[in-house]
Amino acid sequence: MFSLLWLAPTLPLAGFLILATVGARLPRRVNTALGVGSVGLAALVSLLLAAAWAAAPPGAYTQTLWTWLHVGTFAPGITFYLDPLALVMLLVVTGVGFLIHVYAAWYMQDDPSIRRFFAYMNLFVAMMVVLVLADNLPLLYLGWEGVGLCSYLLIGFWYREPGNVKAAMKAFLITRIGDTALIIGLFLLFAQLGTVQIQALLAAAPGLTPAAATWAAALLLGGAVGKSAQLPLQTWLPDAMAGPTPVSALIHAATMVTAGVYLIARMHGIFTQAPGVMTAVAVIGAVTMLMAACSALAQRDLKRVLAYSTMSQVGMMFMALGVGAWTAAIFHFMTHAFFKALLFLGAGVVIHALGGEQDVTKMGGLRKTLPGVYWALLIGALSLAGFPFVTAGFYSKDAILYLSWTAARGAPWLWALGWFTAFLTAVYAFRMIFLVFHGPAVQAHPVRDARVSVPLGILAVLSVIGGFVLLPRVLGGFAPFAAFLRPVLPEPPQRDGGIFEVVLLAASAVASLGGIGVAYLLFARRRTTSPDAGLARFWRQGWGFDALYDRLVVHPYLWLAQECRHDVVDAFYHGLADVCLMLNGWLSALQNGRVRWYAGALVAGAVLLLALLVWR
Amino acid sequence: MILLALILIPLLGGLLAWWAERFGTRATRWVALVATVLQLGVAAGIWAVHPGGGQTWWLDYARPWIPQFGIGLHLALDGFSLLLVLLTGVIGVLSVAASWEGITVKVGFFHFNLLWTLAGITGIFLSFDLFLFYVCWEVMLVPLYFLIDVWGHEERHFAAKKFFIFTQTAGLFLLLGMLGLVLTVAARFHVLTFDYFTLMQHPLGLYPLARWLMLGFFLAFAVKLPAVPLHTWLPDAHTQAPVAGSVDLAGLVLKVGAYGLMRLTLPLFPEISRAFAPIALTLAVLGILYGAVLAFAQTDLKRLVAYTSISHMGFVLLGIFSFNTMAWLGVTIILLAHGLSTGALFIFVGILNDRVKTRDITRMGGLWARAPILGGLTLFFALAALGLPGLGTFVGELLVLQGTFLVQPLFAVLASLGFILSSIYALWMLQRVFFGPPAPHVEARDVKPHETAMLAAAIALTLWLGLYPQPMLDTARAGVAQMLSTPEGGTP
Amino acid sequence: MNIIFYLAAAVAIVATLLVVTRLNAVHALLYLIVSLLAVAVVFYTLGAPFVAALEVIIYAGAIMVLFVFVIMMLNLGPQATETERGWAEPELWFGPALLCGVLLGEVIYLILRMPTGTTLARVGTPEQVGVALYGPYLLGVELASLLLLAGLVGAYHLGRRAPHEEPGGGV
Amino acid sequence: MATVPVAHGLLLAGVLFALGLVALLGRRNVIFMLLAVEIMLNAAGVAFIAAGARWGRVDGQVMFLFILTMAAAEVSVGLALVLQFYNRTRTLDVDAATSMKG
Repeated sequence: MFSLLWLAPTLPLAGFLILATVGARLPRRVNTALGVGSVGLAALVSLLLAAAWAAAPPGAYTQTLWTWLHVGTFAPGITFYLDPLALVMLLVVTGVGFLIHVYAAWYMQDDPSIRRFFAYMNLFVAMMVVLVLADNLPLLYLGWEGVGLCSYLLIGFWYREPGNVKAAMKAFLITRIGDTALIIGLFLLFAQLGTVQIQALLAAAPGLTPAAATWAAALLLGGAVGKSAQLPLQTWLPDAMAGPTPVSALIHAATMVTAGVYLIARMHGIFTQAPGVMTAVAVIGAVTMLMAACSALAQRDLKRVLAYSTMSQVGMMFMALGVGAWTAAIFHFMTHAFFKALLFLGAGVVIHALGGEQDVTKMGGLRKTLPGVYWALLIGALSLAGFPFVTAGFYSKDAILYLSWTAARGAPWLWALGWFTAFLTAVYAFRMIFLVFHGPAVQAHPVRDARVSVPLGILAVLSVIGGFVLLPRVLGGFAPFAAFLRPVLPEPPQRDGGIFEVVLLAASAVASLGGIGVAYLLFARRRTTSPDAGLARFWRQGWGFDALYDRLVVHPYLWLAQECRHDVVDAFYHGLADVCLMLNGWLSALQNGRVRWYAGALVAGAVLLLALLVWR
Repeated sequence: MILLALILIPLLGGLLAWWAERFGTRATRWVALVATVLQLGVAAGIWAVHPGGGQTWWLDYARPWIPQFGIGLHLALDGFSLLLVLLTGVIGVLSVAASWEGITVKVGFFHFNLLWTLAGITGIFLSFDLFLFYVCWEVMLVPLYFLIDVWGHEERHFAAKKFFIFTQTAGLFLLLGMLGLVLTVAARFHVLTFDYFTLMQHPLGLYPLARWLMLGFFLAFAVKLPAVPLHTWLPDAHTQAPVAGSVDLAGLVLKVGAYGLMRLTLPLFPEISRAFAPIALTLAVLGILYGAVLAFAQTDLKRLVAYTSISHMGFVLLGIFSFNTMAWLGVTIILLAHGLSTGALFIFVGILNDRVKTRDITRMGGLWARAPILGGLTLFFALAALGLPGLGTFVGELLVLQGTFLVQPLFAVLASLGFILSSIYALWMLQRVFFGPPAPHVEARDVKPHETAMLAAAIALTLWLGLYPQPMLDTARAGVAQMLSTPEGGTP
Repeated sequence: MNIIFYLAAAVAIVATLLVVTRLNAVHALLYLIVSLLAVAVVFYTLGAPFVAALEVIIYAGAIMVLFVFVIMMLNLGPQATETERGWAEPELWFGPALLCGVLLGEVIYLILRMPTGTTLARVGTPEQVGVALYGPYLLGVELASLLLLAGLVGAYHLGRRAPHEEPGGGV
Repeated sequence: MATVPVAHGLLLAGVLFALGLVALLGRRNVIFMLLAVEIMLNAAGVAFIAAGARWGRVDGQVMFLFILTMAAAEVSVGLALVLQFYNRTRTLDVDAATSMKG
């Protein structure tokens, strides 16, 4: 049964190939069916694998298709490695991916380039699966770059708009900076440990010198930071919302953006050797989480609210990784994939219903026209805000908050930042709900389609029940998720909870409920709009990072390119040529065509030669 | 004997193609195509029937030529040379196909020059006598000069002269170095010979003059490669050459520089080259970054592609002067992959120029709407240029950088910045040409079938190199190891 | 005999000086013939009677006749003399004269510095010259004949007025 | 028979040569330049004869014969050139021939 593993990436890849080559000759319906179906089959394969795993866990399963290249001990293969962590990722990627594909079949139904859309989407799923199943770092890098490429192509999908293409370029380039750090990390790890196989690296990691471990972990972190839009490489994510909404849901919320989390969790053996970098991970996560939450609060564009929210939630996962709470991070990744995909898909319906309007301040009262979407988004927002005891978001967030204090690497101030972020999260989530669905009603087209309601429904259910797989100890400690992942991801050493756990649990609940309450007061009762100045403006523009990078990096580079444009080195050769021409001018002036002049020169030469004889 | 055939096929094919012009240009084109396909077929045949295994020299052919001076007609073939000969065959076919419609004047003479250039290049890859090497070097250059000067674009005369002056000066350095080497060896060991293997058995070591001889050998090939700051002939030549000329230049002529460094400069002067490595590595990193920055700054599409070549050849130089097998195998892959992908990019520019009658990217835009297939194909090669994993260039650069990192981590890290800069220019090019609102007054048909076929072949080969380069690596390994096996022994 | 040498030498120098300074080409030619005849005498005094005879016959005779023919063909009249006067400006002469003066000074210095000797009165009969010519110098003779042939062909080719050429078409 | 010091013969040759040279450089008329060339060739002949007489060998005379031959060839070609030159430029001014200017 596990030998079917190779189908998981191959099916979407085949979908891509068919769509890219012969798709032009096929009708739109067939193209759509191909695009959705290939991912659906991949999801089915994943489910089969999961069922097989549940029946008889093999520990880990490795499948080598062929040797990619082999030079000495540098021998990455096209090899897939399935373990519990990879399986969780695989299920989420293909499962959520399939739901989003179904939704996209509705969302993109009128787009003339639907074939191209599904080709890119299928390629993305294939690459993401390669990423999570990769057995060695070069193959992981292949998937890593592949998803980056698809992200680029899909952000710039509507290429006629120059702004979209610019956003796509920005996303690719900024993540590429991180990718370069990642590949240098790969070089370093091979140079130190003599292998690129991930499991072998993890096994050999304790043999690293502290300096090498720190460098390697820092470089890997660089890659993760770029892909997951964390400080200081976070600026691309809000602009990436230029892509179609299913893209935002799949790539920029559920899967690709969390690849950094996966990378760090996958390579945790290296990170545990580098405590300094672990702290850096936690701090980066915490700061990003807080800053992004503030920005989300000030956004007017519906999708940008969700983008900053994603950034903030991924920051929370990073904080979890930084304190060693690997399982909690992956848990939050999973629940986040459910509710954030749900939110994005719902937001897509809203935008569609309003004819492309994305400004939340111009929306309102939509719960009458779009009741189904209202409920779906409400569930999503509740889960995002961590509504106590019934939503998945509550349990995953609480696990992180709890460990951020009580884990050995945790600290009260990390918890405090997390708690405050959770509060802000509730505020902005319900600001969105209240502004969009309550208040005075605006004109909208109702949407009724199974391709919308089924994915939304499934995701809504998952957003609720997805949390009951890892309950805190005080609520019974039912934790099959942690048990499942334990062979791969160790539990962090932690202090004994006891009553303290109850207190923290209550605090989380308070943050969530308090945030919702504040949102109700501010936005449901009064419909406060943030002013376009001061702090709100600063937050809305993402804390001014774009302007800063423009000034520090982009403009100097453009200046440099402009200065060098005509190849400064060539000036030297042109100078050389000019000198030659000048000498030529002098010499050709001597060549004046007069016979007597030549004869005179001859005589002068004779005089000189004889003079030599005379003086000798 | 079969080695001689590899050179003679294009040589005679060229004459025949010229002569066949009296039966019409179609005859000429078909003769040229048959000759290149035949050469490719022979090379592929050698590869197919070779049993594999560890032996270094696959074939050897030696006849005396001018025995008084120790000059012989010595041809030999190892796996490394074979791969480059195969590349020559592929690029040859591509360049004949690429000029199928573009070249309309003096068709016979054009194909004569094209095939003789190919013959010269093949000869360089097979010659193991320095004198013969130099003869082939010249056979390559002169027809190329005509290709640029007669069939080039608007500033072709300038570009052709610049090309010729640079490469001829480089050839002069090569000649001086060769003669100096031969005479020094003759003076020290009383063996007057131009034979590569005999010279290899008489190492000069750290003999004082050897430093200058090595410099001569280095400069000659560094101009050809080209290494910054000796590169300025390349943008002009690439820009002004006809499509087939650009494809040849990028696909093959630059490879000759790398080949020369790997086959001659380093094995003949191992100690001095090692001492020289820091300078060469610095030049390599400079080339990678400088080429990428300048590529981004260009508005002429061909010039842009030309500067990307400079950037990529920086990786080649970096790998060569890292002195280890991994980097050298990476260089081999880069040579093959860059030949294909840059050659294809030039074909694409040619197609584009044919459609929109300009190479100025500020006057293009939104072409995707008009020519989606062309866009998709170009996207592929732009991605190959920026080093996307799974495509040939990446495998080469990965091995080069990893190999370099083992011995010179700092240079490898600096060179890795090229990944970032290369994505800037590649995406910028895509954006200016294909995305954005469609430019007005641009009528663009999509690709024709034979153009698709050419590019599809290049795509298939690039993917092969990117996903399963192992056959190439195995083929090249013994030869590369042999070149690296210096008195001190190469780093594994 | 000595006196004859010095006398002839003086005549040669004076006649040559006049050749150089004449404005009329025919006059210059006549003075040149005088100079050549004087040199022939010098040859005789130096013990080379055969060469003296050749000097008179070929140089003064044949070659000078060629000049005369050409001058006649060009049909230079009195206005040619006027043109020549216009060209003979002092500043035009100054540089060459100075240069040649220096050269002559150097030559004289070198000649006077070298170990001297005297000439022999009689060194070779025409017979001896002939033996030398057709003995060790045979190759030179052959080459000279070729040279003459080339001169003949060249002169014929150049002297022919090409029918399609226009006068004043540039050299 | 009394003899002449060889230096005197050579001096005569030198003076004649210098005079010819002055004429060659100073005059613009092609015919005069040819005449000057003749003077110089003749001077060279004098030097050969004097040197031959010094050593009592006939080689000097042989050399003079060669000079003579050469002079004949030179004059014939040179005069043909003069004619051609005059036909084309309608002048004998040698400075009119500057088309080889670099």
